[in-house]
Amino acid sequence: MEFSGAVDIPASREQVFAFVTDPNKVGGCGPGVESIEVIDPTHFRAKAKVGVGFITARFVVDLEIAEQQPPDMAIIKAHGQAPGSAVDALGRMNLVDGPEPGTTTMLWAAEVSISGMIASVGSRLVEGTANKMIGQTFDCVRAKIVAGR
Amino acid sequence: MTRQHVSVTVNGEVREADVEPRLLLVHLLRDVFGLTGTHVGCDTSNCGACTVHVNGMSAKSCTMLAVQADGAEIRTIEGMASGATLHPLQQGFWDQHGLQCGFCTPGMIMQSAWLLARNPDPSEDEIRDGISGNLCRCTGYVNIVKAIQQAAAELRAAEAAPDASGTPAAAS
Amino acid sequence: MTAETELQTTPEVGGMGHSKKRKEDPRFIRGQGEYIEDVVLPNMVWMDIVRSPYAHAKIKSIDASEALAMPGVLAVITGKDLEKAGLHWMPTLAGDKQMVLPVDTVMYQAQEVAAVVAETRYQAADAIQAVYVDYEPLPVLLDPFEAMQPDAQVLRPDRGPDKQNNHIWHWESGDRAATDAALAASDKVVPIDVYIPRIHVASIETCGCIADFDPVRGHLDFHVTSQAPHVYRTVISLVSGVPESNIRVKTHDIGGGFGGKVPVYPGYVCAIVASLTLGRPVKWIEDRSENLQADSFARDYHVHAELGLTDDGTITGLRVKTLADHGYSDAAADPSAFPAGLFNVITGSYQMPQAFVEVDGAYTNKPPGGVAYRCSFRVTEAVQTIEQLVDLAAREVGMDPAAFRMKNFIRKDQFPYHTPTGWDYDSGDYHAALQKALDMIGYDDLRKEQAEKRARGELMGIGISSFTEIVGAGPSHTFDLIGIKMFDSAEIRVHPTGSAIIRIGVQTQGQGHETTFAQIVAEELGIPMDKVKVEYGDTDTAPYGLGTYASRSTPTAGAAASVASRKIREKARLIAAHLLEAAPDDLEWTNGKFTVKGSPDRSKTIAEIAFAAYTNHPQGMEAGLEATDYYDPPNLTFPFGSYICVVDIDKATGQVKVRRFVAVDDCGNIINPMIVDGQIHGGLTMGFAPALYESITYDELGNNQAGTFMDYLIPTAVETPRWELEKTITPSPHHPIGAKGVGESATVGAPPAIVNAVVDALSHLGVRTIDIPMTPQKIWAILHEKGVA
Amino acid sequence: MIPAAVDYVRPADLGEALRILKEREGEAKVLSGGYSLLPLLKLRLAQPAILVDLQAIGGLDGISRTDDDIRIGGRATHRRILEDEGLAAVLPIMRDAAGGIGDPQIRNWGTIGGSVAHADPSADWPAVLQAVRASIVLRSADGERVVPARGFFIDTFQTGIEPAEMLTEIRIPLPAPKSGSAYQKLERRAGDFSTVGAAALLTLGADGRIAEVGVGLTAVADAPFAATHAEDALRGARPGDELFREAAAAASRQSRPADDAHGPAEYKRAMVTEMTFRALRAALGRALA
Repeated sequence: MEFSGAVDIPASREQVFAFVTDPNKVGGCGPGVESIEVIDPTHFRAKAKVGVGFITARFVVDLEIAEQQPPDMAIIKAHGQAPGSAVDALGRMNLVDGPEPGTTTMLWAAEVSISGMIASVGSRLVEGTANKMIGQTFDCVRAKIVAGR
Repeated sequence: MTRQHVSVTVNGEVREADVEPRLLLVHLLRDVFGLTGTHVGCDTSNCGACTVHVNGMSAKSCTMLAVQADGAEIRTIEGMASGATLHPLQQGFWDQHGLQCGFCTPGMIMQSAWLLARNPDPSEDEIRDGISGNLCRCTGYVNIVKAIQQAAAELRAAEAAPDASGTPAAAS
Repeated sequence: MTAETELQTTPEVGGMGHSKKRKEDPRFIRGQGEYIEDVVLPNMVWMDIVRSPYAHAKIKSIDASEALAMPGVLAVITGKDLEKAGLHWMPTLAGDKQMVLPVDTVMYQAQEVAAVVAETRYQAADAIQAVYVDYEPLPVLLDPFEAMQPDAQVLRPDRGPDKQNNHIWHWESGDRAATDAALAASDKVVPIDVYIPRIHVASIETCGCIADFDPVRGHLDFHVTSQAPHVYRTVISLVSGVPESNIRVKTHDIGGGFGGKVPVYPGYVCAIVASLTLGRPVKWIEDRSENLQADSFARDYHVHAELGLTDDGTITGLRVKTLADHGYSDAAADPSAFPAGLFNVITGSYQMPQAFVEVDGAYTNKPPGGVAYRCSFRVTEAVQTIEQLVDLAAREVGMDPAAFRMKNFIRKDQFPYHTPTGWDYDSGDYHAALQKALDMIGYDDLRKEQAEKRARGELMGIGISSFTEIVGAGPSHTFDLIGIKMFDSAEIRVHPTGSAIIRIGVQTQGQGHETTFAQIVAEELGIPMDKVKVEYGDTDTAPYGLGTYASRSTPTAGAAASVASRKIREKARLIAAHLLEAAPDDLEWTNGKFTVKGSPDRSKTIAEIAFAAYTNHPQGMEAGLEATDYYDPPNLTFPFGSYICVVDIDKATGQVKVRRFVAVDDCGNIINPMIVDGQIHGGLTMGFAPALYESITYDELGNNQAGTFMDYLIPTAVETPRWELEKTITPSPHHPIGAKGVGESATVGAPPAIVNAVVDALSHLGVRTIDIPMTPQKIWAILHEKGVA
Repeated sequence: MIPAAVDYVRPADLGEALRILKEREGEAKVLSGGYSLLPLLKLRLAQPAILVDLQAIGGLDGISRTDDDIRIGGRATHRRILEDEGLAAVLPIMRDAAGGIGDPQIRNWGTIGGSVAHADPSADWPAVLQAVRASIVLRSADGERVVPARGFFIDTFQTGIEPAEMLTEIRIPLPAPKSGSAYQKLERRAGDFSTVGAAALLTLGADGRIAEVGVGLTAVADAPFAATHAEDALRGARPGDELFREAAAAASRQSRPADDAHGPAEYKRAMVTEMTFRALRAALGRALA
């Protein structure tokens, strides 16, 4: 599944970049994240309870900043597993000047693969749910940057 | 999780057990009480092989917890015949070749019994709709429909002449 | 008027042709059947299986420490554990091999990765959640055409250095050059592409087993849902090294098989290993998702076929090229010489001057298989293709499909008919079967109705399928499974008081063997069928046999039962001669007794003879009255039939409704008409199901999209048509009782009748073919594209 | 398939149930029939700590009528709704929908409250309740609130029910005279979830025009919704096939179906048009009867 979008954030490119590459900051925006463990500056492990409504699964997710060109671009890889299910994602983010001076537009694209039982029995719900979670994540990123500015 | 005490009346007999709350009713019947006539076929309440009666209503016992049935009257396939006398549905399934591998049969009979209790003279469409929650892979349903029709006629006749000798066992 | 087999016995004896009620039913209707899940052994423990979420991935590590610390957990078995014992791979019945548990790579979604054993099933279910497997996903290869490309990643590097590709095998049949020439010389060549999707037999009982190894006796009792218990015993002995004499395979009652209970599954081997390790009985019962996601699938054939014709509608030849998707292993159960089964029966019911058929097998990241779905070795694929193609050809030469068939059918006087792909059809009368079906359904009136409806813009179609089945595998010169010849067996003992036991090498899963085999003995020996006990499914007592699949029980073991009975009858003749003080040749066998010719008052019944066999047998003769036969069929049998289906299509929604379905079957002589009708009803329903509802599809990552009965759509009583049955009877000339077998005919014959009806309803829009399942969305898309919806 | 460990209570009255829901907020899950919940527990896609079974609480499973509305207890089974003649006489849509849910056994045990609270986008009741402008009664230890069905279904499996609240009743306004209602469901096979479902309620004015209308759609968005564009097209207009086709097309344009095993989005949009048209026609037929 491929998703993409653009978010305007009233902050500088550096501020946005710093936020989204800091696991302790961006971690709080990941869907259902309950804890984040920093392994090294580019590797993190998150525990997350994700789902819709009361239908949830607990995932352990390994995240890696696979590539970065501060403050313009970053590629993040995620590999998460829950009993019987797995999720793999490749997210790419490009930061460009926003419509207003001092703002930044984050252009993002994500390729998400969901495997196993959730993909088998929940196929009618998976795409919409993934799309929504991604949207919520970026809304949260925007809100936190604005709040912390 | 604490175990909970369950007391149910199964085929007229009070049975009790201490169970985990998550225990499925079908496993209470099969694994705890040894009533293995009730089968599990699909796990998602589609196939009806696990159908029993709970307080007179047909239910899929793989989709009900044992604790939900605490205090209930339960009837299973083992409670259908009266000694050597088969229930008219059992007789109908035998006479009409309404079964092949036999795996769906107990659930099919229990669902049919519920159907006939509510609608003693169903049309073929009503029979087919009435067993639409019970899947059979062997018979193509043709002879199941005939079996239910035979039983329905027999039960109606018994109802009309309750004193006649050789009255078949009453339906549920 | 239904054709009937002439009755030779009274209803009390209940030989062939009597619709006797089934002897097995009393236990089933009382809920006293004994299926594998009902079997409880002392000290028994439960196994559950950890499965892969990925269709293709490296296993980096498996951490079972948390699971092992959970209450009741006794063991966790991984591929690395099995590797130490050399048990991580096992042979498939098709001569390929299959992982029991992977050591380093998973090959399909839901593949077994580890087995957990615990005291209870609930504990085992909890523990599989706590086994952490670290995977590294690999690219997934799902399309067999891509898999056959030279640059495709090699999925099975374990094969020899000359096989570093995804091509499993190539198989061909017929004369390529002659067929090419015949098609080149034809007035017209009609091509068709038919994809027959993955489907699953989905018997209502899933698979399961209890492995019970007794370390003191060194003996393994293996209770299992198997259609072929003796083959299992041999395979288990070969794989485990336990002497075959120390292994007993026991089947109990089986809740439907249809081909899905022929293969040996990894879970069985894991349970055996667990029992060998723990010295306790280990039970494993699949849940429905495991069954649908991991058990051997059926079909997945991509067929391209071309039919040559003259302008007057005479068939000149058939050329077929097929790609078979076997998943990551060829786990079919086809005879060794036939990697594509009996697919080359694709020349069908037609006089076929030339034919050439080729099939290639390919590996993909899907579950292994290629087993039957109530079909004798790939015959459904063949019949669907030829019957769709014949309809299309008729249309393209402007002929009615019924008339086209009548013109090209093999004539009654041409049997035995030798086909260009090497089969010798034993007997048939195809014209009579089709004519009966046409008369029953009122074909001409339906065509008129269709014309009127079409003029009003309504969609109605009529479809015909005139199939030829090929069953009874098989003659030992060509048929074997992993080297074991495909004979089958019967062993009969007549007891002193005139009742009998027959033990057979085949295995019922609902076909009614306890009744029909008793009827065969009753027919041959005059012993009332009530007094004939039928046993099977215990390898300690039953004679060796290859099991029940491919409609082979009646053609093979049925023949063995008949031949063994006749051996007994010959001995009985000698005993009767002794008792009657007559020459054996002066005795005449009728109605269960030997009578001195010309002296009707001098006779001995089989019961009297049986008593004498133990009390008063001739000096020099062995006591007892028993016989065994291992029957090696001289040929296969070829049941056939003609089916006609009428459909109405809702233009707005694309929904197809089967209005009528007439089935005229010919399975030769009939043992029990009631049971034969039941087999046809069920077979028709399992032909109807994939035509309109069932299929297993995968998303682009290889996730099974039909992993529960919420999405794998087995028809209910509501959708299933009210089948209308008729018969013709053309006995098999080489079978001792003239029977042919019937279990799968209807599943083989039904789908093309339905497809042809739907295509017929849409043919005026230019529709040539539609792949099954013909879902509403698929039909609607066609109508939408044609501007009708 | 075996559920994960869970606790179970069967409170004797509503007060006790609400107290438990409050004390165990976020951990407790109401069990009302269980035919949606149990399969999820068995697949381990839901793992609540405690199940609060409502079966012993009296007064939650009735169907009654006031001067203004029909009141259906949250624990009323689909079977009870299906077989209520009085209800079918005024709101035949309820019988249409109840008769198409699952299979006979599921109808015996599944409840309207359970289904509504579960909010599966493919379930039938939510669209029906929006079409008939029902209200939903929610109780908690702190009191009661009554919310309109429209706006209640927020998202897939998400409703306006707060964690400590319980759905106790559905209230449906009595339709005005000359009303008709119908539910049309397209399914792949008997017992299947809807591919598309369309619910319609029409009320005709004295002038023969459509005075009021409700249209609800099942399975063609993240949550079932009221097809307001179709309603706008219908309100005040003279009923007829042409109008119904236009309104149905408007409903289709408002739908947001996803591709899945029931079919691609394009097919579902077309089926919204067809099912909405059929529902409107059937509703009109009943209004005129």
